[in-house]
Amino acid sequence: MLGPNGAGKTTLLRLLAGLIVPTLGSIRFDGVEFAPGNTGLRRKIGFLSPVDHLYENLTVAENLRFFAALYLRSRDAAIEENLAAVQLAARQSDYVANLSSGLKCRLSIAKWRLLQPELLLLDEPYGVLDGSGVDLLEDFLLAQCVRGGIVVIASHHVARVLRLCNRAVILHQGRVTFDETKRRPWPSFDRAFGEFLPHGDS
Amino acid sequence: MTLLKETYLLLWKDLLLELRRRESLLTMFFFGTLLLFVFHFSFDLAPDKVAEMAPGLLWLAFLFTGTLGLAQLFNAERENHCLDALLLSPLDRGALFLAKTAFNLILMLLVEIVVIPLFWILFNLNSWNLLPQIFLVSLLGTVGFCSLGTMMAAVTLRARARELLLPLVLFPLMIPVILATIRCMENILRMGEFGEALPWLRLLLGFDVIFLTLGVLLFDHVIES
Amino acid sequence: MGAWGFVGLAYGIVWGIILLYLISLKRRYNSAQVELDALSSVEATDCDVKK
Amino acid sequence: MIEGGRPIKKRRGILGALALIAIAVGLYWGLVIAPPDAYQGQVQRIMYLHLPSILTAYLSYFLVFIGSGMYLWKREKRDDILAHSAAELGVLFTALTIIEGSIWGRPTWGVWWTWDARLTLTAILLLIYVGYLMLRSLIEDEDRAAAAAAVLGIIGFLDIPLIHMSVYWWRTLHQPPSILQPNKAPWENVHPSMLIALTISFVGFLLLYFYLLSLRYRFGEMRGEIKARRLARGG
Repeated sequence: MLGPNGAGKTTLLRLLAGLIVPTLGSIRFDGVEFAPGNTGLRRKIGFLSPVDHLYENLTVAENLRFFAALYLRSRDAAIEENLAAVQLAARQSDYVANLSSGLKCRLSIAKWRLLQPELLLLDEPYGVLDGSGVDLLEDFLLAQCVRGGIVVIASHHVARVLRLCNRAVILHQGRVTFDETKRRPWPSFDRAFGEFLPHGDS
Repeated sequence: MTLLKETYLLLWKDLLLELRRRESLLTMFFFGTLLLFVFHFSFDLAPDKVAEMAPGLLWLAFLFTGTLGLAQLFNAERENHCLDALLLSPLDRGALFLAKTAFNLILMLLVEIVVIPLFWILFNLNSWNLLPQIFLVSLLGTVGFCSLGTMMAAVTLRARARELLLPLVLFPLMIPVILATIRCMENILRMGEFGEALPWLRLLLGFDVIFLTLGVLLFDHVIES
Repeated sequence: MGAWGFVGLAYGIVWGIILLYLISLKRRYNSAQVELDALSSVEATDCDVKK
Repeated sequence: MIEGGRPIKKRRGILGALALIAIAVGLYWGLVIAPPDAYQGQVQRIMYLHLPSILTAYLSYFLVFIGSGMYLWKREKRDDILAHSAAELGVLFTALTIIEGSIWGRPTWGVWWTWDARLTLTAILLLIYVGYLMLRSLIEDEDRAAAAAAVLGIIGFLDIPLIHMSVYWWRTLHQPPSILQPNKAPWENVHPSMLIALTISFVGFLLLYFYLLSLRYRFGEMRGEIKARRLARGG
């Protein structure tokens, strides 16, 4: 999902995540309408946002254990394994408050890697990640798609996102102005997206 | 029952956070004791009048201490938009309500367990044998306060000046509990048992049941973002 | 003040307040009406411009 | 979205006229034709104001309850506007009830305010619904304010019987109702024309109430319309 600032990307993501109730129209997931009541649907939806949705005063492991119990209702969630995957195993008993924003983002990735939602929504995930973090994120997203899940990324890193996804949607002032599946070459996308590129970018 | 399991899970998280941050319990405890001293200075309590005034003073102290707790009830959820994290999860909103009510209830009971005997000492009342009944009434009143209080804390969660708005919205609704607990305590202090205050006790029980169930049912609409 | 004084006082205050409320409501109503007409006329000109 | 502007405006005009007539007749009947009460003399005439206004206040709180319940169920804007309008009118009529009660109390009990069960209860209702209006004004986001107010509207209404019981028990335990306090319904041993005066002024109050309600509702609708259009244009 691409588009200038204030185009409504985050709002659309929050709508898809069921955090906001639409005033007009309705949101369906696998044909099931999103009513505030049915919590079953929420198990399938993940939302990774720059605001990390983690408890500052709980440790890294406690956060994962808490969300695992909340989502999977199971005690023995693979916490160590997921932490190792994001190179956070060493920081297991540190408080989240002491982590840098990059590490917090990695912990969020570990969290959704653990919870394995069917639909994963990401709001500007590349913001704070370093090189290895970006590789880690993209491997996770690819694994998510291989597993049959859906990934929706709202981002400004056009080049990276285009390489990863197979469909592009452009939002402008709250309206979807472009929605096509990817193909080589892609003149219609370049035309549609041209006006939003900063000068000098090709 | 998943509702209770989820409630227990959320309560565990809140209690753990409280142990770590030690933000609410101590402030509520010292505030409660402070109020006792303030009452002592503001009313020239002749010994015989104290037994009559005691329930009112005690409940006034618990009311304000409880409001302090309610004002901070959702603080943990304020950092990093954790409330959104909970709303995203397949959590039954009623469980969130019960967990928050239980959390504030535990804090208030811990304060009451210390403040009531302290009140007996400070105001040198001699009816120590009546404490169990006093605690029972206080427990019922606190359950009523916490259930309706948690609802109102959630209702005013996104309002400006929410610390002022919370007591303004909550206290008029609490009048049945205030009157009932004070009447019951007075009867216990005066006659050693409920006697005449039995209808008040039933009112108190009714209030608790009504607003606990109402809270579980309506919390979904209160807390949606 | 005699009994009639109190009756007069009660009726006077009550109907006075109701009248004040009615006037304030009417004023709010009319200002909203004016604003609404203004908005819809502006929108009308918008459509002409777009056409 | 605003359907049938013309006919509703006309019907509201008729409603307003009818209300005016009923109030005028009620006033005339209550102040002139009906005889003074054997016990309280002329002061009893305030009752023709007091009872209708307290009943309209209770009607308002019931409408707030219904509007709130419907809003939470269907999430339609009109139920929210109904609840908000009814709450505003409820506060108005409750305030009037208190003013009448205290003016009536002055000659009867010699004080402007006594902790009489009925007066206390009305004052508590006023506090609850003033809190309701404050809550609405202090939440910026329209939908959140509506949802929060709806919950308060439901809880507030369901609490009224409990408050009613506790205030009356508290009152009767403390100070047995004085002889002068008319706790028996005034229409028990009452002159028929008094009864007529009461019913006419009650009808007048009801018509007036629905006139004001429809006016305030329409105003609420227009305000919502203005906000929506401004949002659409500015968005």
